[in-house]
Amino acid sequence: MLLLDLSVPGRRGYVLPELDVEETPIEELIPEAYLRESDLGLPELTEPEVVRYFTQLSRKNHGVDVGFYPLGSCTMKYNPRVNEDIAAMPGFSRIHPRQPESTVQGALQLMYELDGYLAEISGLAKTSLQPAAGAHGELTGLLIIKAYHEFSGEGRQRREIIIPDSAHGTNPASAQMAGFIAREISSNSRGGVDVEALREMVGPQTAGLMLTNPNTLGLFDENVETIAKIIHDAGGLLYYDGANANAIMGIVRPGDTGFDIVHFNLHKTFSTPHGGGGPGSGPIVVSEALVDFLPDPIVEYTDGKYHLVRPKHSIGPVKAFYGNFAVMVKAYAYIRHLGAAGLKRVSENAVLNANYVMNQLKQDYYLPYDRICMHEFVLSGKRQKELGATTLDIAKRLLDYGVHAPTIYFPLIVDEAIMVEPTETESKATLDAFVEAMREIAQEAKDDPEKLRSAPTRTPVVRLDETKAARNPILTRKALV
Amino acid sequence: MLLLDLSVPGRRGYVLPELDVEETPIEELIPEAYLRESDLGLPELTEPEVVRYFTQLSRKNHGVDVGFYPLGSCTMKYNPRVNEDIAAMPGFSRIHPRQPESTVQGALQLMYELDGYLAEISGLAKTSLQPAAGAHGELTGLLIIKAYHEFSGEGRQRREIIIPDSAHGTNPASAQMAGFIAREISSNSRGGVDVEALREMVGPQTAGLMLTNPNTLGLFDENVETIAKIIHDAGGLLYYDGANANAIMGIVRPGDTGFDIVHFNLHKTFSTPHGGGGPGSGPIVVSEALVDFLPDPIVEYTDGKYHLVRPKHSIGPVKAFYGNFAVMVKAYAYIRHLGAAGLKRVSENAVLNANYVMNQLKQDYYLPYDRICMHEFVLSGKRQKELGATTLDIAKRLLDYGVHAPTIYFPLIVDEAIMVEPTETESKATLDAFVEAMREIAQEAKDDPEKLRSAPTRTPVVRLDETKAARNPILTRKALV
Amino acid sequence: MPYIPNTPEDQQQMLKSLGMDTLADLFADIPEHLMLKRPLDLPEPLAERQLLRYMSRLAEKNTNLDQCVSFLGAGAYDHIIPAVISHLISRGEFLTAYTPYQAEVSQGVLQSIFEFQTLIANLTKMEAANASMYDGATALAEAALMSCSATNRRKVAAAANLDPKWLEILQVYLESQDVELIRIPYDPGTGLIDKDALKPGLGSETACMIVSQPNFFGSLDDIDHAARWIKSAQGLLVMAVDPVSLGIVKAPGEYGADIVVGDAGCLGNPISFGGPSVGFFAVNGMKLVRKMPGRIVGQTTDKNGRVGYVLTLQAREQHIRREKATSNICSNQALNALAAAIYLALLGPKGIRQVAYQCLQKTAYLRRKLQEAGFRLRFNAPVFKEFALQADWGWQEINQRLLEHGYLGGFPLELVDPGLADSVLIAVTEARSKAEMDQFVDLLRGWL
Amino acid sequence: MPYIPNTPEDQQQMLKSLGMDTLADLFADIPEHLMLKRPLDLPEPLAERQLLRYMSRLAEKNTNLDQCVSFLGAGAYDHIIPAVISHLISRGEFLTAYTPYQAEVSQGVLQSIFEFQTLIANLTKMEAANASMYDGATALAEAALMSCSATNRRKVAAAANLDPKWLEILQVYLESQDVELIRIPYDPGTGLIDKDALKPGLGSETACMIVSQPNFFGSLDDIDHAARWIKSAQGLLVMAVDPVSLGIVKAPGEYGADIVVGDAGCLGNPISFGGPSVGFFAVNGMKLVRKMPGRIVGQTTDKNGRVGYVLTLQAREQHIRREKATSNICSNQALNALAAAIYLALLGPKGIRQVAYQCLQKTAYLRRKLQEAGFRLRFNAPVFKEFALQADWGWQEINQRLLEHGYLGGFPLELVDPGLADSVLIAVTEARSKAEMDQFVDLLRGWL
Ligand SMILES: Cc1ncc(COP(=O)(O)O)c(C=O)c1O
Ligand SMILES: Cc1ncc(COP(=O)(O)O)c(C=O)c1O
Repeated sequence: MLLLDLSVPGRRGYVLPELDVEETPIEELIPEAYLRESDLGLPELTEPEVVRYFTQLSRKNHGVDVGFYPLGSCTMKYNPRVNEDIAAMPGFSRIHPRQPESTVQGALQLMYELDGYLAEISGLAKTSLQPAAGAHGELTGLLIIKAYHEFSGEGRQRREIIIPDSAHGTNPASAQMAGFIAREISSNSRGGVDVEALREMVGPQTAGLMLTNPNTLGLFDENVETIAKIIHDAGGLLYYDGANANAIMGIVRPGDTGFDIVHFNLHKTFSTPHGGGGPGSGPIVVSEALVDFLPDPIVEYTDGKYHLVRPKHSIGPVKAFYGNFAVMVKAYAYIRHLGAAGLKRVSENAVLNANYVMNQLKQDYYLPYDRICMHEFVLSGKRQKELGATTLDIAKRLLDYGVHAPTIYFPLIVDEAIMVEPTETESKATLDAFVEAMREIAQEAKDDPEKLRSAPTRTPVVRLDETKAARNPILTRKALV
Repeated sequence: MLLLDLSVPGRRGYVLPELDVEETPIEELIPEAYLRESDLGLPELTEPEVVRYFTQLSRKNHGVDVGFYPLGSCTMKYNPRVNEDIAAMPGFSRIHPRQPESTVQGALQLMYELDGYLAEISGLAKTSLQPAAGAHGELTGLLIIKAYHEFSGEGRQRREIIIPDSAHGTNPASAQMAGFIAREISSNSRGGVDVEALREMVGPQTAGLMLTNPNTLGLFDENVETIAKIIHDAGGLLYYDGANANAIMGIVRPGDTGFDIVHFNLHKTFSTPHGGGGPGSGPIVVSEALVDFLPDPIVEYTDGKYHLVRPKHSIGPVKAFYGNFAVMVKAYAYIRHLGAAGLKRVSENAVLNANYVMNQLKQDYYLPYDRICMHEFVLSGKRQKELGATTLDIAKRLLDYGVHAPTIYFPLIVDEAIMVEPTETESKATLDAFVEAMREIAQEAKDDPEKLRSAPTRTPVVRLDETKAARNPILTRKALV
Repeated sequence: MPYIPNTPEDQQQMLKSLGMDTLADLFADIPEHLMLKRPLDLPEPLAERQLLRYMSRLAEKNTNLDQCVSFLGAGAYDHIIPAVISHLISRGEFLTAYTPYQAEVSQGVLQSIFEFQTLIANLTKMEAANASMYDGATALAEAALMSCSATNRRKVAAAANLDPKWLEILQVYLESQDVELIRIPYDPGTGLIDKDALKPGLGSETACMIVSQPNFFGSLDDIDHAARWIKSAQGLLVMAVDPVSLGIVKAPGEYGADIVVGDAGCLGNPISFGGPSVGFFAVNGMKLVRKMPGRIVGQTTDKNGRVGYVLTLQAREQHIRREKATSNICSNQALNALAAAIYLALLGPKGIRQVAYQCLQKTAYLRRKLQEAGFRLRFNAPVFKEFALQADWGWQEINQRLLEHGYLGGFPLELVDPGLADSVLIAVTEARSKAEMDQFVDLLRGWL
Repeated sequence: MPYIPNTPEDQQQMLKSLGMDTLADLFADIPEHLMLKRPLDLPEPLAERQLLRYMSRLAEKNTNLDQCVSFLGAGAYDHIIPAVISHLISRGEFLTAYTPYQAEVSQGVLQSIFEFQTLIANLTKMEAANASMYDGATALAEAALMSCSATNRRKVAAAANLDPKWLEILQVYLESQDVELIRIPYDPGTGLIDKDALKPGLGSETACMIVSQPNFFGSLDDIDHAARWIKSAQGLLVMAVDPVSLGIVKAPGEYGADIVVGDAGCLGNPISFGGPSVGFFAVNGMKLVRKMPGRIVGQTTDKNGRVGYVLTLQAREQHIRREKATSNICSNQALNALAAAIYLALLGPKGIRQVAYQCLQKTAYLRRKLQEAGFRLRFNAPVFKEFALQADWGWQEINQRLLEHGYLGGFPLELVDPGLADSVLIAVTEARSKAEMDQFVDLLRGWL
């Protein structure tokens, strides 16, 4: 039953105060040809019905609050509720982006300080908080790389962005959107960038390299300095995909390892909730040399006041207004609550939890890169596949244990990949229960793979037919004909 | 798993700001013999664990937000969320009951006005908002009756409170607590008070009568005036149990039908949430003659200010401070939102919904009193019992339909009672689905009563052993030995 | 029609199925002349938006605790509340459920009550606790009545240094049952129970002795003495305690209390002008359990052997025993009890100890600073989070002046006892900071 | 350690299982000299209580919309938000879930996105919509890029009366792909698209024509004209619309739009200094659906034939197609889309019409009153909820004075176009009352 199936003409879920001004006949205000003729196609319901409908929907959903959610690369950590209360304060939630600066000094101060914290954490100079998500940060960073090369007169020539084959799909997609050619660089046997191949790939056409470090295998690329040197020597810039920054806070700073631009996912590392797929926030931090290219506006502090300023060679704005401000508020509060020691403990424990689980599982699942991992690790379900149960089946079976499945089939360089990120907010008991479940499933794959293939069975719906959905797309209540 | 089962020494769920004053050695502050030696016996958990634990618990619970909840006598209507926001405003939630009156004029105004609204709705003079629930209101009302008779010098003599056999159990229990003797009066064939029996029962020993009207059969006692006259003529007072006031707002006023004291359940009629069993609020409204006996304090308005005042012959306070203030705020907001017309529509639709469902079900279930009902009605499962499925079985089977069961085995005067109160916030579609479920169950009782006896099957736990719980009580995590 | 799904068409259809024409037909059973012929005289309805504005203006007519620095206690305290609690208790499944009559779909509420019972029992070091009471004061009154029923006696002794409001309420409840209340005076110098008043003979007919720890003046009493006295008279020891204090102060169970009551509002519940709060009620021994007022949740198993929870021992309750019930309580304060359980789970033993310790230390600090500033203490006794300060001032006027400086002063004791007109009760919780206290002392010192 | 369950003992146990001694051993892969040898230079941590106090003080440094009467719009509007929305979207299952990769345990999010798609498609009268975009501006930019890819053309025409910020962002996105942006000027007298500028030849190479309804000046344009022009050139009609206006104003689908975008922040989302908002993106025809950026949810069935929802058509997305993806969008604005869906469900057709109607009437009222008070209108065109007012004033200074009287004045157009320095953009939503407007007019009249 969808909302429109529940609709009954005449019901109202919300009523405005009565109109209190004299009315002008509508035809005197709007030409008739501009008026809507068709139905609005919206449901007619009361508030109690809407509440029950969405409450029921929510009960069919897993979330971090419901259970373990080791979705690799997504840092599904606990989202402190106090930050929600803070973001909802009228002084943050009820301010208009076009208000005079004098009336929003608190908001600007918050942005300015958050900018500074992120700069400190990344080891870089200045932040743009405008990007709405990680991928948006990538695009923005790449536009800065482009602007930088154009400014140096090398814009035409430097058209290539080098991206490891282990990278997240947004990296090549962002490169493409930014008008670059994405060149894929392969990984070496330790899961890092193949340095020799890289040396061969760089040249005057190189605009830069995008690296995730720890990468999507959860591995720290030990050659990061060498890589940086190769790129810099070739005249390129280094972009750091910070989706995995939960592993490195207070431990190592991308800026110190040679990166020029970093993006953070506030909705991952800084614990702002994922909201079923957003809102996120993907601020980028750049080195001193790139500050002038940042998007418009950034926040500056002069004469005892905070100001919105357009950087000298700004690439322009990439989003209306200043970014996902309410998300920034939550991340800011998180940093202020934890402080330096707290953030470092976050990373230490995120890494500890991942290694602990990895170590427990490597008997039962193939571990393609058997070395210390950072905050996450990638298994392969290939042994189980040979027994007749794919990684998809394993994932679906996990759902029956009340656990959200790890990320699967990513990174692409691992066959039947199972990417596990426990995060630091999970207890040892939860990790142990997960290990136990994974082991039972490995056993089931041996004893009765059909059990996995027919999983899940304890979920609100059982295995859904994705092929059917794609072949005959029904995208709204009334199907597209 | 209980909280203490999840506990791990050393975990912290909340940390206070550091102590910022110089410390005095504790032995200089408290004699050693006064210090605690034993464990606190509390769990050690982090905030994420606590959130997940209680989120999981909540998901095992039915509520109005989850589905239909036709629990008779309890008025499980929709609870508007805006009222929660209002009650949480710091100006209401963060005020201390002992603040100087000048600093809580808003709170006192709210109480004074709510007092007036309830007086208007009941047709009586003045309200005490102090009682914490309906039963507490009953006790308070009865103490006023007692004080009134004592004041007239008849305290010794008037020891009896007459209560219909259909009354809620709190009525006789409250009478007992107030030091009265409860006399049960039987119901007539139409479900009302047996007027002839009443005439015989009254006398100089009569302190008063407690009546629920509509009563717990959901029936309006047509003889209410006669009853009032009999009691008044005998020198007694009439107490109105207003648990069923959802049927009568703007339709008929207890005061106009002869009652001297009324209690309301704000958590029923005025839509404040039931909270899993409270907090409620059971204000009482009394006639002019009884105002001086009200609990201490009441709110008065003089010299342009609101004051807390002790009535001249007050029975004293019945609760610390002023009652469940936050609940009052929600009820006040509800009344201000609906207004007179809105409240009347509430009652009209509550009654319409009840009659509609009753009429649909009377083929399949025995209806002991086949007449127009008010906001609720009582069926009997006796036909089904003959087939081998009791009312309890029917109730349990309903749970499998995602519906909370009606109140069962109450009122006591109906065999195998099933007491259904749909409330006005339910849609016809929901009512129809309930009717359908009840019919299917009636059919199952014929075809396969075992199905009912073994219900529920789709709930988080299946039929629980209440006998075992009572025989060998385990009341805390470590059982009583 | 806010919140009402029936459209006029729905209504017509439903009426038709009933063979009726108009909504008025539904009320045919009500004698016509009794019906209200006019609309209720209530203010015009406000749309949600207007309602919010109106209500927030009303709220702003109050000075709230975020707008001032409060040293006010006397039965209600400004303790810190973890932010997450309100989020958890407002989940619809908790908020919009009622008493868990259908256990199979109410395990959430039932298990959370079981947790509350467990945590309260452990904190007080008693064997069992119920599902909650209206508040501490009514819990105390019910404890006294229960003592009478358990001992078959008709007198109750109570320390006169109990919260005067609680004593008044106790009096109201006892009077209704014709039980006599014997007030045990306190020593005017210490505010503690006058030991001489606890005469051996006196106890022989009293059902219980009620003591409060700390007492109304914030002081800690020699409970052992009172305990010995009442035990020797075969009466019950009823203790009213501040649950926060139990992080440091000896638990009632350690004193051998038979019944323990208190107000758990201070555990994670907003102060809300004094209500809703939540009372707790704990006892030792099955005999007393069976006489306990209110709901009790017990553990059991389902047909498949799975652990679950149900309302139990209902034979005590009004809906079964009616006029023979142990109490008339029906709706209690479940949501507030849930908040308290969450609070205790979050704070844990270390947290509760920390709260207690900070209350103790901050109170000691302010007390000392005020003494150094030239004030006198009204009573000479150890205190926990509150103390009586003495100065020949009109404290109500002083409080007015303090308000102008952003302070909510203490509770002027003259409001409850003219004999204490020179004293004020000052409460200090963990929420107060050193800076707030220092400035408060400076201000008061200036007025000396 | 806030939010971290590992105790030192847990850590030791876990390290031991790894054959390690200290936490530092975990980072052995990081070259020693790269490691940070000092603590991060961040402010000292604040306990939750202190954090709340600090943050509320910071918040209070801003003047919020409850503290003033706002006539500010220019891309963000103070619309009324039903109170219940925030309660529903903060349920943990919605708030703490991510993109619904595991459909079987994500039906809540999936079905709610399906509702959003349906309601947006219906409101715009288009055939399909996606799961959300970052905001209206980026949705517009992506629509332009998508038009290029769908038509294989490298020019985009856009009306110069679009929101200047959106135009700038469009420019940034187009430049990165070397797509040329052709600005179609507006008539200086009406602010409407200059029809003469839409020359027949011009369109032949343009992928699309972008129009905004209403335009930045609040006016309603002759969309049919632009539509005919672009259709005749086989380009696509891209419309940027205010979803609220669609309660009254002709739907994009009725104009034959191919792509419709807009900002749905105004549907039930707090204004929050401009973000997070949520963009929507709707198209006609499967061909365009397959080029759409962002997530799409489709209906299907499970193995038992039960209806369910899944992410679908993922072949368009970055995680499958990588550099061939139709866009790089990954996380979108799901929770804001959920709020918008709930808003639309609550308001329904009558409610949305009412919001639109009140915006229209109140705007008309204020516009008339200001004219009567002696002000001129900058443009002569029908308007919806915003209009440009002209007076030879320094509007930024006037706004300062207005602030002192509790008004947040309109948007001074000089901030985007020096040629419009004499004008201010005034927005009036359903949230404004007659009294507020009358007083505003009185004030301004006095300064004329
Ligand atoms: C490694 C990596 N990079 C980039 C992204 C894109 O971030 P967002 O979803 O915030 O756009 C992700 C998100 O999953 C990621 O895991
Ligand atoms: C008819 C009737 N009277 C009294 C009460 C007692 O009300 P409360 O539970 O608020 O004490 C109830 C509650 O269920 C009731 O239904």
